[in-house]
Amino acid sequence: MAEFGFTGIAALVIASSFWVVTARNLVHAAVALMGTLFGVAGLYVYLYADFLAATQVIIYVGGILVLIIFGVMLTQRISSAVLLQTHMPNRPLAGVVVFFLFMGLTSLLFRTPWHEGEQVMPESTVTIIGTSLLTKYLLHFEVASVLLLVALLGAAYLSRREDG
Amino acid sequence: MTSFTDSLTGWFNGLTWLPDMSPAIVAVFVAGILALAVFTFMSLNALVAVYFERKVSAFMQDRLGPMEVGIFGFRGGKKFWGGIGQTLADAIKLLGKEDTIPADADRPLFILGPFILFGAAFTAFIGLPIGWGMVISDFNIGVFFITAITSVGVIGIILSGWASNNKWSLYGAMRSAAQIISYELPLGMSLLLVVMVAGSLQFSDIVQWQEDNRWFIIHSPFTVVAFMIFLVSGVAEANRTPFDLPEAESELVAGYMTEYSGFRWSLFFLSEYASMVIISLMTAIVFLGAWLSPVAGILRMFGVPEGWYYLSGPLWGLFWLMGKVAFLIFTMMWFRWTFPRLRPDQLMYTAWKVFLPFALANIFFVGLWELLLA
Amino acid sequence: MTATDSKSSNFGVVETEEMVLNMGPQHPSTHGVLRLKIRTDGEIVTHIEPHLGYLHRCFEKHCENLSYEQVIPFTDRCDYLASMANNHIYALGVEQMMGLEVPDRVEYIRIIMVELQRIASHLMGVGTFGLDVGGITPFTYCFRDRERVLDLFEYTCGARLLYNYIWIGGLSHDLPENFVQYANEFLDYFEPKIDEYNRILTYNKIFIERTGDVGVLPADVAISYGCTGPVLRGSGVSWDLRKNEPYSIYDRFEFDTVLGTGEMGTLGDCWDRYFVRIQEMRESIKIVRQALAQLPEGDVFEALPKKVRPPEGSIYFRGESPRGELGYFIVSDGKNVPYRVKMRSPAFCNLSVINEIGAGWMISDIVTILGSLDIVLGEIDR
Amino acid sequence: MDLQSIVKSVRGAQPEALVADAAQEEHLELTPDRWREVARHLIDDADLQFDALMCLSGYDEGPEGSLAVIYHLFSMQHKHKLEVRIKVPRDGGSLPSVADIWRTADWHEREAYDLFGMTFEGHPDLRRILLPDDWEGHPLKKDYLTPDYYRGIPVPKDKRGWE
Repeated sequence: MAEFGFTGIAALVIASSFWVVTARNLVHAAVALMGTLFGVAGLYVYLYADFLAATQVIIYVGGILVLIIFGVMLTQRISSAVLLQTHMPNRPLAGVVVFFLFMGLTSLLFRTPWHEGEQVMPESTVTIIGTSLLTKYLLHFEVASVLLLVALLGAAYLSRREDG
Repeated sequence: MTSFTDSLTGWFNGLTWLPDMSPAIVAVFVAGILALAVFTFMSLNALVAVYFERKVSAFMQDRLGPMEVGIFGFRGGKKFWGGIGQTLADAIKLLGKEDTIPADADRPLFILGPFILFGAAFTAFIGLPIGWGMVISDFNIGVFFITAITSVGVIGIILSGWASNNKWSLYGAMRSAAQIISYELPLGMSLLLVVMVAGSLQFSDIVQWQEDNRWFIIHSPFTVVAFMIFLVSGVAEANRTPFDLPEAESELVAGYMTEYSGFRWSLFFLSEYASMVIISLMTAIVFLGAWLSPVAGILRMFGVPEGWYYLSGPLWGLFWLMGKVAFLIFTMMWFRWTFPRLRPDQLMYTAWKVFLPFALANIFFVGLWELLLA
Repeated sequence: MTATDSKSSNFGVVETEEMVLNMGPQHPSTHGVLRLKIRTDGEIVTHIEPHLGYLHRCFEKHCENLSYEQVIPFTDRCDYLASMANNHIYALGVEQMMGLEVPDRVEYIRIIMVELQRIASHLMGVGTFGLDVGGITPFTYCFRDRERVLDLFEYTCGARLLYNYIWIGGLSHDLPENFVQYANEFLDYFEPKIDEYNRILTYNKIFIERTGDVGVLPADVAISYGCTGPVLRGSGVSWDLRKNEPYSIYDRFEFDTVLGTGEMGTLGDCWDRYFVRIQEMRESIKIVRQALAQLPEGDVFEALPKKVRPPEGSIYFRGESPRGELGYFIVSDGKNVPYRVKMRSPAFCNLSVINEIGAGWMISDIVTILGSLDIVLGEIDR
Repeated sequence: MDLQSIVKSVRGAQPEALVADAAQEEHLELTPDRWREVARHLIDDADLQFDALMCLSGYDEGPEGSLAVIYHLFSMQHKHKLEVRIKVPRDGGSLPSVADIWRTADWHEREAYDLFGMTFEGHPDLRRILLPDDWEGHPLKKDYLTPDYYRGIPVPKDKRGWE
């Protein structure tokens, strides 16, 4: 069952990311991205990182993807633009590079001695994440929140009306 | 804690007269049965809720509502249960309607849009419990899961609005995206309050906390505020009046649904009523003590011993929960037939400058409250 | 926006594309078949261009081929929500040309009918305005009460919408039995209902947010555009032809001119225009009550002329219809067919101000502003 | 203010504008070419102050006569009225627009142009308003002939139904 589901999710990720790259219409590409993001969330579930999976859905699908679609949709010139490059003089060279990269990664995959540990299902990742965010990684957490605050202020400044 | 899934799986495995099945096949069967159950629930919900809404609006507006299509005939010269078959008749009519797709529409996305919206509402029911153990899957991040999955539905709305290639639809989609993203924040913030106090994201833990202590709505002044913010943001999240800007019929014709008809349109309809139920269920579970009996709660307050608690148990629990949900749905209808609609900028103002600061302050104060009083 | 064409002074200014939007002729909130061509920048409307004529039925051309009496049913169809007022003012104009005196009873019945019509018309205006801002229930409340007015009309002349009731020199029917009693019953029933509208709509917080300060029409702009009726009075100009230029027997009644006060925002906003209509219903109730009390006996048919042939000449006669100043410019060449009839329709002038007060607001506000002008396309397109 | 004094005031400001001695008539008849100046005088003069244009009507004297535009003016301050008539030639007649002086005139001039065919010079947007843009002719002219077809649809001319 688990292998079955995993194969399905992996296939979804690969197929949808292929569609993202090859789509001629930017909105279609953005929609295909939704499949990829959902698939990645599914992969997280297989890693028992359910909290991370839900976070992936709420932030990437519910937030960032909506913003991407929103932006693409409302910019008329983008949505009608042809994205696929047809004139590609470097195609053979790129093919060679990609081939060697693929070969290297595959060999790495097979030659790595994968350590198979005991399958332990953690009780709940939420508590662990919460505790470590507020103790061990407090500084990182605060720095990230300051960064977000700056971004928020910048967005508010940009969207502000002229008359204030 | 057993869930529907566990008990169904157990039941399948207990069927000794069947040949031995691999767990994968059992899982597919179980999933199929549960999906059918959820779909039936959603359809029945829409049938009942639409009838309910029509009758409620009719009584509020000094008219009768549907009176003709009934199945119970006459009694004493008067139509008895008149109009009860109206929504069923409408549903059949909708399915028989011609399904039009505009010539200049983006076909794949036009078709995909309603399904995404419907799928999001559908998936949300996986995590919503209706009683002790009466849940398809009791996630340990249940609350977070529902919030996440309902936020996906907006993509369906945006896509169908954009793919219709109609300016009114586009406006509806634009408004909808802005609105749902904005109202998710106060919604999540007020949930966070409850999660902080209960110390868990799991629905059953939250209900357990309420049984051990008290319902969240009467827990502290801050949870009352959170309840109000949650309910109003929930109405906004479900696109109901006074926040029905994405489909504002007097301004945008029908917003993102303008070009839809027949079956696809009925998917929008199902999702709208399903999201009403999702919001009401969430509110009832999180703030109003879910399936806990109010009678038992009051008795406990006066120190009456356990043996005296009547009106509790699984079936009574279902009754209490559905009663609370029905009341909340009625409140939403009451809103709809009383209030005028807000303007987009007023909507944004309410979300960002009223609800969000209040929700944030709420979190801070409830933290203090818990530290000092608990 | 690329880096090269954005100047440093333009930093932070987001460039947007304008979009042309066709609102109507098939749109729920244009109150008929009006088409507004609006240019929008996001949700903000930058320019509104009304396109009229979808309901043009050649009223003025028809008039040149019909005798004076035959014009009356056509005036019904101009402002189909205030047919009595149209009949009344046209009939008064022709009577004045002919120098015709009508019996007192006729005058009183006419006033009763016209003021009841004003109530019905304002109910329609208030109800549909509620609909425009998204409240559906006030609409059904208004229609519930409007039905009762229409019942009275039906009882009197058999028609509910297009009456052809007020004739030149008289009426088509005398009042039926017990009409005075029924009318009084209606007024007693209706007066408290106005408070009900106020509770559900007028003082609703969302309604005030949507209409207060929106679409402000200053008094001088209103006069320059020829706005009249509740639209002009909402801007605080005390101008009511019934009061300032009394025609018929309006000088015999006690009533007040209702003015906008700027109570919920600026003087002349949508809320003021709306509230003037609400208050005018109260004034109309006052007038009908007085007229019913003073109603004299008499024969309503005695002044009906055998043939209507006004002497050569012209007249511009105006009166206060529920929508404002309704004028008829009638030219006679001594025949029984008018040489020229020009109708000065109040909604035509009121609508022409839409770009002035609507530009710069959002699409939702355009719907509100249009609703607050209370237009009837039958009268605009004629 | 009565018509006599208004005539006197206009004659004082714009002596050439008056067509005839209109004192016996109930209206003021003006020539088209001085109309804008007179209109300015009518609205600006402290004693006149005709700030409201009640009505603007096109008018046709008949197939032999000329077209006319009739303005009904009113002063909200002084509560007096004035009827101004301006005759223009039947074919290609034009007169200055007063749409910027009284904004009411904007749409009414379009309507008069639409139905009678006189043009208003200086009008910001002189298009047909009530009839379709491709309509031929100006129907309220007395010599207007109803076309047999409109966009291929026969126009019914049977009057039996209502005459």
